[in-house]
Amino acid sequence: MTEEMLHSDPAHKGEEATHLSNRVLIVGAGIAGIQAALDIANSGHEVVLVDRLPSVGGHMHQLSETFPTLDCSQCIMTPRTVEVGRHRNIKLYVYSEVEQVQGEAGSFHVRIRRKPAYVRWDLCTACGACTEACPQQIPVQFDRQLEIARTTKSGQVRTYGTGKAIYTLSPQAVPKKPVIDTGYCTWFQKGKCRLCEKVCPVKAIDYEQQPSWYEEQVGAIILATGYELYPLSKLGEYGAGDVPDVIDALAMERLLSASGPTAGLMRRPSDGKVPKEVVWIQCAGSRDPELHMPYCSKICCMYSAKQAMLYKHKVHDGQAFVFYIDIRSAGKRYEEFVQRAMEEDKVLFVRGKVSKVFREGDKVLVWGVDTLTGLPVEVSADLVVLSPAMIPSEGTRQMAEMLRLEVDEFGWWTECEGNLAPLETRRRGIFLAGAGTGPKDIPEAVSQGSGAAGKVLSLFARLTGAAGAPVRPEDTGIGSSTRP
Amino acid sequence: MTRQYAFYPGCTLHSTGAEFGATAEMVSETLGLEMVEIPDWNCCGASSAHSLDHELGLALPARNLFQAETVGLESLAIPCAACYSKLAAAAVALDTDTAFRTRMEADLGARYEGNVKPRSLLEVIVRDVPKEALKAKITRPLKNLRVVGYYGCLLIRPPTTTRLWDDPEHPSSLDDIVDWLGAEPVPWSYGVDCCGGSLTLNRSDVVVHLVDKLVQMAHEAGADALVTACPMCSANVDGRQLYRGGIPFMGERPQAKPMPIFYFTELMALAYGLPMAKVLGKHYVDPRPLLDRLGLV
Amino acid sequence: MSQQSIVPEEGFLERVSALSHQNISACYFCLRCSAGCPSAFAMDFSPAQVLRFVQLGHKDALLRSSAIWLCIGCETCGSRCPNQIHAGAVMDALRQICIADRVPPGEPKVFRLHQSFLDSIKWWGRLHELSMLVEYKLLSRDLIADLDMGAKMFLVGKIHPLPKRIRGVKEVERLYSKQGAR
Amino acid sequence: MKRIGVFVCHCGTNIAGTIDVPRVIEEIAKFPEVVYAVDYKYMCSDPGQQLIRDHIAADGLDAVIVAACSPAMHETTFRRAAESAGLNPYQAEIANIREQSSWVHQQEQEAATNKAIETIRTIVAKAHYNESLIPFHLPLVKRGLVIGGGIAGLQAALDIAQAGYPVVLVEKADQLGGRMAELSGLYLNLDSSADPLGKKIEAVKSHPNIQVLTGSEVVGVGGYVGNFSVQVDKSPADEGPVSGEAQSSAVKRSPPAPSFSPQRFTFDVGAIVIATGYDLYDKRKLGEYGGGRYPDVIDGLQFEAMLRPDGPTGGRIVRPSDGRVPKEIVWVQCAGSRDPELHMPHCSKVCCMYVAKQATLFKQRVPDGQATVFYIDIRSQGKGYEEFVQRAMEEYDVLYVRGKASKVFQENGRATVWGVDTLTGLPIEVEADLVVLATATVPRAGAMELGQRLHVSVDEHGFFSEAHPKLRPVESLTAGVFLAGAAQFPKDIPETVAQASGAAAKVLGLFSQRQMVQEPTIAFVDAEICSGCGLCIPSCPYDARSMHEWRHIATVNTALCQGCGACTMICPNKACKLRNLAPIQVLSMMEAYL
Repeated sequence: MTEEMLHSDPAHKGEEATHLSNRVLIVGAGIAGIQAALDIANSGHEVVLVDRLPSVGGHMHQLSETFPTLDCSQCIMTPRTVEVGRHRNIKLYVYSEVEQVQGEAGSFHVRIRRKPAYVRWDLCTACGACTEACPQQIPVQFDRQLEIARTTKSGQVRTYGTGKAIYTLSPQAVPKKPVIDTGYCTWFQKGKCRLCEKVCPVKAIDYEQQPSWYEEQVGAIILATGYELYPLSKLGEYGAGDVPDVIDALAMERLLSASGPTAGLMRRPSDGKVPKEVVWIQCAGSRDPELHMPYCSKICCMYSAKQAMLYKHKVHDGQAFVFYIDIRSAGKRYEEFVQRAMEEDKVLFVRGKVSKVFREGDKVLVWGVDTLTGLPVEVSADLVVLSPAMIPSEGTRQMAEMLRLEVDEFGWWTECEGNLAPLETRRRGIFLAGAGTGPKDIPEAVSQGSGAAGKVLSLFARLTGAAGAPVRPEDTGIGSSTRP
Repeated sequence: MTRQYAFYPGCTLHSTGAEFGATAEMVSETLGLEMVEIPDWNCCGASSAHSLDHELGLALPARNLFQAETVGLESLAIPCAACYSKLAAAAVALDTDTAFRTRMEADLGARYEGNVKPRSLLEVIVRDVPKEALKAKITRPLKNLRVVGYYGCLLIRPPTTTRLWDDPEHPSSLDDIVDWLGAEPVPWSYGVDCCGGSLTLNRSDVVVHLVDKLVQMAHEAGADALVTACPMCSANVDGRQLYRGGIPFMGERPQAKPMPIFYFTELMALAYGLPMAKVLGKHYVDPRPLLDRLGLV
Repeated sequence: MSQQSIVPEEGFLERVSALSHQNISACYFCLRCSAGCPSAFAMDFSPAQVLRFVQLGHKDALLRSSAIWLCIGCETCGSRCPNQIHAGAVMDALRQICIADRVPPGEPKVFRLHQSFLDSIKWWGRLHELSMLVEYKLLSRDLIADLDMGAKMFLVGKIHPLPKRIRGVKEVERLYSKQGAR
Repeated sequence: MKRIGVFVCHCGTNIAGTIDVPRVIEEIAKFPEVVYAVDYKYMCSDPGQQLIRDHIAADGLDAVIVAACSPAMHETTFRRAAESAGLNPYQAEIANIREQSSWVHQQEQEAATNKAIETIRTIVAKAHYNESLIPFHLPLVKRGLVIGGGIAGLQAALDIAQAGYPVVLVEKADQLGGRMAELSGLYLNLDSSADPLGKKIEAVKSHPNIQVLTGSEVVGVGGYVGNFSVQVDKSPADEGPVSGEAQSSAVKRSPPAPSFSPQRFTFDVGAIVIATGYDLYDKRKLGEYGGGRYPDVIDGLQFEAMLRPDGPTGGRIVRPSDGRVPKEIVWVQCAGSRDPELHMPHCSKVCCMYVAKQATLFKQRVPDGQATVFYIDIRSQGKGYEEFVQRAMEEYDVLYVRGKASKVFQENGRATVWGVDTLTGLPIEVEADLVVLATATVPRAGAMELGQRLHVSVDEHGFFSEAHPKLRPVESLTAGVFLAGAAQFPKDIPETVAQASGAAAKVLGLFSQRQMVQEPTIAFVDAEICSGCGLCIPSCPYDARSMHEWRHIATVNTALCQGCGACTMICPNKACKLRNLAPIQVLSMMEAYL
């Protein structure tokens, strides 16, 4: 069933429906959602952009540098997030979730629930006083709850990169407004403190704040709900997340990032030492139909090569191993990039899936095999980075039920037709973009973001009959193409 | 008309490759190619030098290039494929690796100008002598002689040193000559596969395996003989069909019927009606019965 | 379970790369070299595995291997390698290290022959089969093999009884003395 | 005398944490022309912007300087703020004291503070000479040109047309469909491609907004974004344009050309989508595999043709040499790919999947056949792809052998492939009736030339270069020219279709404007000083400069100029200037620093 068929389908004849809206709801403000939002907003349509987190940017915002150019992720992204934040055609609902959707293409009625931030953002100037004042140290979600031991000069052990119970998501957050994590906040837990309230110069703290609901009328919806990483706890053979020096790839991104918990210093969690032998393990939960996920997560080969490269740039005498099954560097300049990791940065690629990872003393032992020599290999590593399978972001299924849309057995959105309608769903007016339909790298997600925008724009033109300039064949001299 | 070439015979040309030496001289003369042997040349080091010592493997042939420059001719003709590849490699090293060149100049107390181009005798003959001139000298076309061209490893490999004077995967120069001589070049797919030459004395088992395969394939292709430009290949393929490296004089025989192997210059000499009696006697696998049958001697 | 650490021996990869002038790290193991190698069938490690061992720093295993001595230097690998690695040159370098580090060659006879060959050139400037063969036979204690072929060669005058020494033999010697391995 | 207001931003602690803001204020206040200076936590916040508006009015400011983050972040924000307070937006300037002072000098607060002060001083000096500028408005032709009638071009044309804009689709071949039309079944569902493709083609042909020119080539492109003038030559071979009702309607021709010479169309478009697709690497260049030398060594598309019911063999799999049904087929992957030394360095991306598909289809039709695949890495990256390849192995017993084949040759009928046994690492020979080379995917012949005609950059292989590998994958570096499909890099169908819609979105975004707006901060020529030496013409990377027809001076095409300043550097007598970055301004900024 392709898009054309959809439109010839009598069931979908909604062109003359009354009070059509040419606004768009976009669910998810990761790079795909942002791209779609900007393309549509710049074409003069209003966009309602909803994200669960207190700020936009999604996972790309957590990345250190991006392959194959090693551009700093936040640097290339911030102009986009800023533009989203200030665009006159974009209405931002962060810290919010879509609760209900009714209607059909051209007139969807959407209810959005906004979680209480316990801060009145209309008053807040994001001066940061509250966060400074807050006594409650908490692990940082944005940093994958990495806690890195650090021995200070005076000898006592602290930890890097703890956050506060009242926090803004990141330094470059858009919008840059704080929220209170009631799970940690001393006031919500123990009923005392209120320090943030005392220091706030504009009296923006509001412990009584309740969830709020908003109604929006839109003509189309783009689902850019993105991905999560398969939880380490499910990877028993790789330490089940109990070994502090076995971390997942996004944690490594934070560790490598200049804006991360160690400000880009290469330190390992357990004791804050500089790791001299680091092992990357591909397909941790991917390509594993028996135990975990059968599919390939597509991006791991590339980001692992990148991380290994960046690691070697930080620790010149370090040794980087990458255990893999197949190297999948299928993209423009990707092959050359991985080749560079091998040739110039001497990253050692070992072909073979690791059988076991376990802690021994202050080392992490990695047991694998080198299929080329056929020899079993053991690396006693200081740090192990897993590339867990990508999985659909939490709540995708529930949203699918609410929208009466299909997801596959793993929870990825199902496209209208895999080859020729990858951006459409079976419901007219609802489109897909980014990793919500399955693992994708950034350029692909961005293409899809723009693609979904294109779908929406031409849908609106059809619905509202708002065509551009009439077709005048004589303009081209190619002969008539007007129809009776 | 005569063309002049500096000439590097190489050690084997008057010993294990005597057939090549004799006929190479006769044929060059007949074609009016004047070969000026370079003074006091030394062994190129063959596969042994580079096997044990990278730089020695370049230094030995390099000295011959220095010697060649004293002759003052731009082309250095080299019959032996092995010698050719070593000298070609040395030439590349001298051209590209300045450190190496300076070391050599110091050792030999001479400057290297790099104005002598090492070329295989085969290349010289197929590329420099017009086809017509080659055919003009034929007195006895090699009718009904079916041969496979056996180029071996070192004649056109690696392309980086031989600089692609013939296609490294599908060379044609030997087949062309054979064709011009009136014989029938038989297509086969093993022309550039190795015969194991350098292991012939110390791992004859490996070599026998490779040689048998080559000969067997030549039979399957329907050939009467092989033609080559490499003394190592020749001595190896020729000798190892009869002498299997087992207990001497037990006359252990190969599966396949022994097949003669010629140097391309031998076939040319035959076609030109030059005196071949002594030369043909030097083969291990005697080619004379075959040539008799075809009325070529 | 018998595991062995694959932490590369310090600098082995670098040493081999330098000696062979090959960027061994560039190998992504398409195995094409092994696929085309004429003597791989007789080797204990295939050419690709040799490159791998170099990467992994399995020095001892490599220097004791027969593979490095069974390479014929036919350049099939080097001519077809997508990353322009000449495995032959790597084999050369490994033999050279083997000698320098006084490791007993995995294929003594192969080593002996090369040795005798080079001695002959050192003495005479050119190869003199007879003296070379005699030395080899004595060194390798492999006296009888190929006597029949030798005899034939002698009969058809392919082996000359007396060697000729070239004038520049001193120069040739100098080339030797310069070099490490001998 | 100007009346300049300076607004210093704390950016929370980002700036104020390092820089002594009060001291900065106190220093600035002393600068000439600075009539007002103030600091605030977040200038970009609404109260911050309001502060600026209020003081423009209250203090009658005619220039505003915001000392804050990089102009890339908020220049637009503050220019809008200034504008809304009735000030010409180009009188608002940014002094970057975050990225260039506080962030990079966190350890040396004293120095950072001084640097901030100096930075602001230079901007004050610049502001003194700033003129009030008005953006240019240029006409915009709301018609699209799509080059290439493959699936990418079809999808892009359709999306643009359905949004109500006219599109001209130019295809070199005589029919639409491109490479997809040459394919048999598609992975994953193995459905024939003919059906869905046919629907797309029909939708395009019958769409009133689309004019299709088959057998045609773009021979010339002039102009710039919003106003390209295009020349297309249509080979006489095929009659008349295919579009809407075009076949029936009278076809306008300019000029009525004799049938043997191509017919030339010239028309204007506002945006261009390049969708020229790919070719396969010439298998004759693969000597080691005997490409072009042996009859039964064929490439991927030749095998697709055999699988197609409408193909030359009517869907029968047969050996070209003797027409027998092959029992053993070997696929050789990376034939010319991943081979920087001998062939192409890149991975061709689609081979792993189509080979698995071809092997599956072969086994479906010849159940007792043997399929063997030589590969280096299996790259089944896509939804359901991994499972698809697994099925080929498990259900169809396709034998995957890891290792690049070393040599392929054919003798008395049988083809032989030399490879390696993955486990032992030792050489093996595989006999085959047919060998399929998965040859590298390369750009269409002529891509380089087209790139030159369009002033669009291509990489060393001829793939069109995207504006940014991460965030601008469907845009070229040339404004108004967009990319779709394998012309940019090998892609499979879903990726191509998505990218095509993306390119369409960019076109629609462009067309949604009433007219083109062009930044006024560009180069101009001082006619008094220009000596007409013409040096600036080649120096301009955007072809924005030319000589005046009759006055002997250089002129600037305001639509093309990007204000890069190359001309101002090369001009021997400084007749080339950039608006609001004139030599005098640069010099005075220097002075302010020293």
